[in-house]
Amino acid sequence: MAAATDIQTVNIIVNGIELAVPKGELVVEAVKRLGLEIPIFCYHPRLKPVGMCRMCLVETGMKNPQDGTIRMMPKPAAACTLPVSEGLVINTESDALKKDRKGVLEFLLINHPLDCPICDRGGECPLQNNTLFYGPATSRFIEQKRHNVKAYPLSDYVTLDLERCIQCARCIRFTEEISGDSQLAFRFRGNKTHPITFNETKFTSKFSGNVIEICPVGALTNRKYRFRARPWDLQTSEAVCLNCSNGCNIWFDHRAGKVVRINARTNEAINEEWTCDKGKFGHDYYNDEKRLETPFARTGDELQKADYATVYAKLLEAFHGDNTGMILGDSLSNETYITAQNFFTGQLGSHNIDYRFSANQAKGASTVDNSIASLELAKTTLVFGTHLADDLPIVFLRVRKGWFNQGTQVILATDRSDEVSEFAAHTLVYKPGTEATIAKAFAGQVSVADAAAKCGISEPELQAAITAAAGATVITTTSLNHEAAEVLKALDGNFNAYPTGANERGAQLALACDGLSALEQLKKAANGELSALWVVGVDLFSVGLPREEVIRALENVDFLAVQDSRRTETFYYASVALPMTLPAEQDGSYTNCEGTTQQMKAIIPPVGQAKPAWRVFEELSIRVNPRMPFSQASEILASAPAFA
Amino acid sequence: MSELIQLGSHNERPMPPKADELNLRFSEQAIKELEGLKTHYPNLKACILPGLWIAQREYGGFLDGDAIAEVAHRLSRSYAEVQGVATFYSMYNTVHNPGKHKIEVCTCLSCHFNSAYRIRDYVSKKLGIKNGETTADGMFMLEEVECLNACDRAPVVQVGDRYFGPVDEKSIDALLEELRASEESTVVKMADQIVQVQLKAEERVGTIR
Amino acid sequence: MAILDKIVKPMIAGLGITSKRLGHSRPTVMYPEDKREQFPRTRWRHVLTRHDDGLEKCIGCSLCAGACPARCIYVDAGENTEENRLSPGERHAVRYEINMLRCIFCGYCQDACPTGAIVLRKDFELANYDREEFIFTKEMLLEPALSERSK
Amino acid sequence: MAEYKLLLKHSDDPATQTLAGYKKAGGYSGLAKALKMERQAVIDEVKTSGLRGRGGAGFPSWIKWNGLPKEKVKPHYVLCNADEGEPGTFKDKMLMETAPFQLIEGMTIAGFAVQGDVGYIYIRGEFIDAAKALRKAIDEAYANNLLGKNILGTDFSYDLHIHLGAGSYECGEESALMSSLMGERGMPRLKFPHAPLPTVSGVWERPTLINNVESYSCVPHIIDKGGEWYATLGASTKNSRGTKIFSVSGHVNKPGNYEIEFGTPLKELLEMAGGVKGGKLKACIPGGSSMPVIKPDAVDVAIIGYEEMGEVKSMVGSGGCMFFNEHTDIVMLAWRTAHFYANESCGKCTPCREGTRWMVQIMDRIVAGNGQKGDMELLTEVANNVEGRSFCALGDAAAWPIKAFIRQFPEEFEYWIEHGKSPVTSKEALALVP
Repeated sequence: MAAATDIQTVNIIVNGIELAVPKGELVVEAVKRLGLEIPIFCYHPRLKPVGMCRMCLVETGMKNPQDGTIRMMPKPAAACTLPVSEGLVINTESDALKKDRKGVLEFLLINHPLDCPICDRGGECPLQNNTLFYGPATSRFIEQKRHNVKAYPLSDYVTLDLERCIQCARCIRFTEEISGDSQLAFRFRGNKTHPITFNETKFTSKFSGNVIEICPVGALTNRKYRFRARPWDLQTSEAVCLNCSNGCNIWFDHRAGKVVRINARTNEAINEEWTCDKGKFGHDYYNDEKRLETPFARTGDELQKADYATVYAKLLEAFHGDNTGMILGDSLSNETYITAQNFFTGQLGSHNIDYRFSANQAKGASTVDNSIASLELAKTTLVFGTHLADDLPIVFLRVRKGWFNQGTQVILATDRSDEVSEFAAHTLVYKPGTEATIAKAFAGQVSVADAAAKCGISEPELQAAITAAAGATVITTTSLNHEAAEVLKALDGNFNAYPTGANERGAQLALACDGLSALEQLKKAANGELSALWVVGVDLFSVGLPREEVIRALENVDFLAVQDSRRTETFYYASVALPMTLPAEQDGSYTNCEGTTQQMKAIIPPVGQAKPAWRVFEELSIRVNPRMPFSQASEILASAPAFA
Repeated sequence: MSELIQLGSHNERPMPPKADELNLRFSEQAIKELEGLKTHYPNLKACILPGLWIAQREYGGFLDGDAIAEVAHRLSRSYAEVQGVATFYSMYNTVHNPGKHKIEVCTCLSCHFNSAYRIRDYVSKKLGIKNGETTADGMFMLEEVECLNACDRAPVVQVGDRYFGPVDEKSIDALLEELRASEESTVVKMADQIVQVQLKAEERVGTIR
Repeated sequence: MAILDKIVKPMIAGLGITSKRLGHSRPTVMYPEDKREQFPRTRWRHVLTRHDDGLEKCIGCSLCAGACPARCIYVDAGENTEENRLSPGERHAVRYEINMLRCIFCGYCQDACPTGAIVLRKDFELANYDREEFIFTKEMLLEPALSERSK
Repeated sequence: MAEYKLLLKHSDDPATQTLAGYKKAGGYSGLAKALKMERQAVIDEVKTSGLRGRGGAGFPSWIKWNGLPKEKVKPHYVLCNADEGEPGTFKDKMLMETAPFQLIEGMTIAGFAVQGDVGYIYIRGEFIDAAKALRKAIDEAYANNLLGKNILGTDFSYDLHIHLGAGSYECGEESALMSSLMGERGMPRLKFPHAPLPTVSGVWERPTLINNVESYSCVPHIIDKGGEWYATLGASTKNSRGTKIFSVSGHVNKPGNYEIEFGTPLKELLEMAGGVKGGKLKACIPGGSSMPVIKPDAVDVAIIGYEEMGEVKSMVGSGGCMFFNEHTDIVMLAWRTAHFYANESCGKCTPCREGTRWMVQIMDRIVAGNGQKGDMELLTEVANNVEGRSFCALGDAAAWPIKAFIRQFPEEFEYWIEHGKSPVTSKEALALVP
């Protein structure tokens, strides 16, 4: 980044006030320095300006440097596309401009339906707001409005209403410039212009939720939120998305204790203002019918509702010594990991507490050199063995932003082509299982010809990619083949093995991992060598292990404790089960893939008798060894040196 | 309006076609021509317009979804983008199959004042179709167009790559007879000629007629 | 004389007033057998009205809830389908509840309603024995369809 | 003054459509001369000539030529705007069909002057005949070393391609033309001061020179005979030099292209075209449909020149001159003009997209006999809101004629609104209502 002193400034006059602003800044941004607001529709700070809606008209002029006279231009100009230059004079308020804005709004409204009362955007709609502040009170339009499709289900998540569309192209520019899939485009011209997918096929973008948020009207609305609430019904709280390890900042909108919608919250260091569809629409588990509400204990073949005291007694009876194990999910809070480690190893004396289901998730190779924000500044990026748009969506957006804005050269090596290959300079599609060989080829440990033959890539292609990748910033995940990871880590450039679990990074930091790994525990359990197993916040049937193995493990362990938020498949094998709160129902902190620890407060009340996992561990801990327990999540985090 | 999505198809949307599901129909000549055109421009995007002309010829005058998908695929652009470009321009037949001959009647200022609407109504009555429709036998399509810039010959009618003007009822009768008798589709011929004139002599596969 | 002045005269005067009033009509209404006619703009119990074709006017827009100073209205909306059409257009109210204990009968909901669905009418008998009963549901508020009313 | 055939001098002779014939008629001497000159000298010659853009705006051509970087870093492009779409104009079509070599020579000289690498002639899709003539000429020029590598043995190499549009009036706007050439929807791009000038960053963000067919066609003559000689043409006007082709159409006896010197009275142009047919003159649109209409008294005094036409509140524009006789219904004229702009609006900016359609709806209503009091004021008001607020000049072009029709012929609008029918009762006029 350029140092502050490098920024050239120019002097401009806004409404008679002189000020110095960075050269080339757009007028619409420059006037914000004076606290002025220019009404906009099509302008978006993260998209290239187009000047389509004409809402941001301002009067411009030039100051003569010699005699200081000001000459105003006869026509108003669009503030969203005009870069400032020395001596520029801008008026944002005048009677003529008021009339211009009224005129533009009248034009926008003549074909906009009057269905604000049933529109999901109503109440938080820029068109409503601008009309209120700048628009005409009445319309002189007495002709037939333009009719078009309404409530068109463009995908499972997005509903399109073309009557409401004001053709600002924000959605189209998003898919072109940010997500890169170009799935939306204008069709036809003139007053028939409308944005839509190719042949009205499904809008399958992995970032489709963002177009809903940037739409300045209710043309693109959230299908899952459709008619669920109005903005004034909602309570909104700051939260962190925990559907993957990127840790996007989100607004958590809830009504009467139920989550109804998730919107992106701006954090320049992480997600800017975007979310992926997984995060934006994947909140069903909060309102899941299968939520676990009370503790359960097994009597014979049946799991019956029980109270905490009974279950605690049974747990303390079953767990002690190294013959027991605890498996933790990778999306629990840091507090859970810290207290679990203290309780399980410190009080119960077992070292078998772990979160790793894959042999590749070794702690050693999990280095992260780059923050997410710094990825866009890399000159060359090597994306290795991961499908970024799926595994690390926000990292994907950063890598693409680097390519789009700075011309970062991107090299992709993976087992099938994906979204990254759309813009990658070199795409190497290797045969599954040959990661280590190709990594060694990058390090020069294997000859290019051999590697090419073994991995199924043409030799010149591989050679070109290897040449281009010199000194590249490597991006991969912790689930990459261990051998390949070690080789890539030794290369010249930065190495980033980002974890994919929502708080896998926190687990790495908080857990000692000096006993059996989760995978080893399950193997041991399957052989009947484990007397008790405690599974916290993870459904063993959904971690990618063969079903039979999991069933064998669960059936052959003497005592199975399950602590989870919902009745997962694992729950039905449990000896005892404890209900657990979800992130929005508890205080907690989470560490994302780049190592930023973010706090989250309890937003909605817990379901039934569910408790945060750390509180359960604390309550059990004082039963074993009476002391003053932690009563707040923040105290726990402060006690852990790994998070200092 | 026919150019808008039909109401009522509110069921789940189909998935966009994958690259290997496309039914590619470009002939060898077309592929060669496209390769030639690619050398004219610094990037593939600029070939969208010429590519669509090739597709309009290859797909018999009508650019349906398949044709657009093929152009997009061959030029590595997104389907939606190419469809957006194709629907912007009035000479690409993206909405309505024009049949064999597209009769374009200029009704703009000079032609209007030289009775272009009378000519349009005459054609419309004679063929039994309204503006923007195709006859049942797929022979003719009638379309009102904006200024063809041959105002000295008003009223003007364009059929394929030829202008006719000034026209009256009699010459329209003769023109329709001639078109009915001709084997070749003027819609396809026009697309072909437009492709040919853009190619250099050494790149040309077809002929300029 | 003192007796006459202090007792008899006032009695006669009092009876005089009474006798003057004998000819007047009786203002007291024998409630609940008789009920007094309410003024035309009286604001009492809410009613959710219908269109003539029987469809509900309420579109579940929650504007009444937004306008309500007592925060006593709760609306849950749903989407109309071909099979289940309750109101014209896309949206209808699934739940519509008014907490009559909190309602101050200000009529703002009526002002806010874009379709004229909620109106405050003249039914003032709102007393009840059970607090739960003061939550008026959509079924209670909705006026019967024309066809049912004629029955 | 009579016709002055400079650009059209070859048009009557089909032999000049071959290279041999063109050379025999004096062609390619301009290029030969230019290639021996300094590049800057060529530009200076254009400056001396006082040539102004013939596409409609009348911008001095040499400023564009001079604006391209002298130190070449990126490839330079030379674009020819042959997307002639202005109703009433058909001069570029004729120039391309009858004098293709003149255009090619002009573009080659321009390419030499601005160090161009590739030229593109963006021809309107409908003009297949023009494209065929040009293609034939370009092929011949390539074969004779007048295009391609090392032209005429110099180190100047230049490629010329034909690019056909596909039906969009908007692509005649230079930035929309660039969008279209780059394979996008033909929507206008940001212009100075919102973005760098095309001469610095045009197509593919590289320096680009863009001119009209007629402008390029003037260049061989300017170089051949000298800028000073060219500047003597039209010297009677304030600031318009050279000749201009006018496409005369409408109710005239001999519609066609007429080349005249600047400074010629408009009345003479009408006489050249054989006078008005079918009655007295009622109205004239002097420069293509975008230009404000003028009445006969203005036609009598109007002098053709960029500044001079301003005195009768109109413009030279692209030179599409339409005359209308007394049986013309002005409201129908306005109605059709409004439809044209609504159909050709690209839909990018709000005022043009919505305003043109609104104007059409109001005009439709008036023509259907449902006009209301206040419609004229409303039309003017809508046109005012479009004018100057739109992204490109199409909005202005849509607003000007409507405003001018109302200003010049208010009584006809009033009649339509009051009576719901045309004030012109002749049979011809009644047939115009669709």
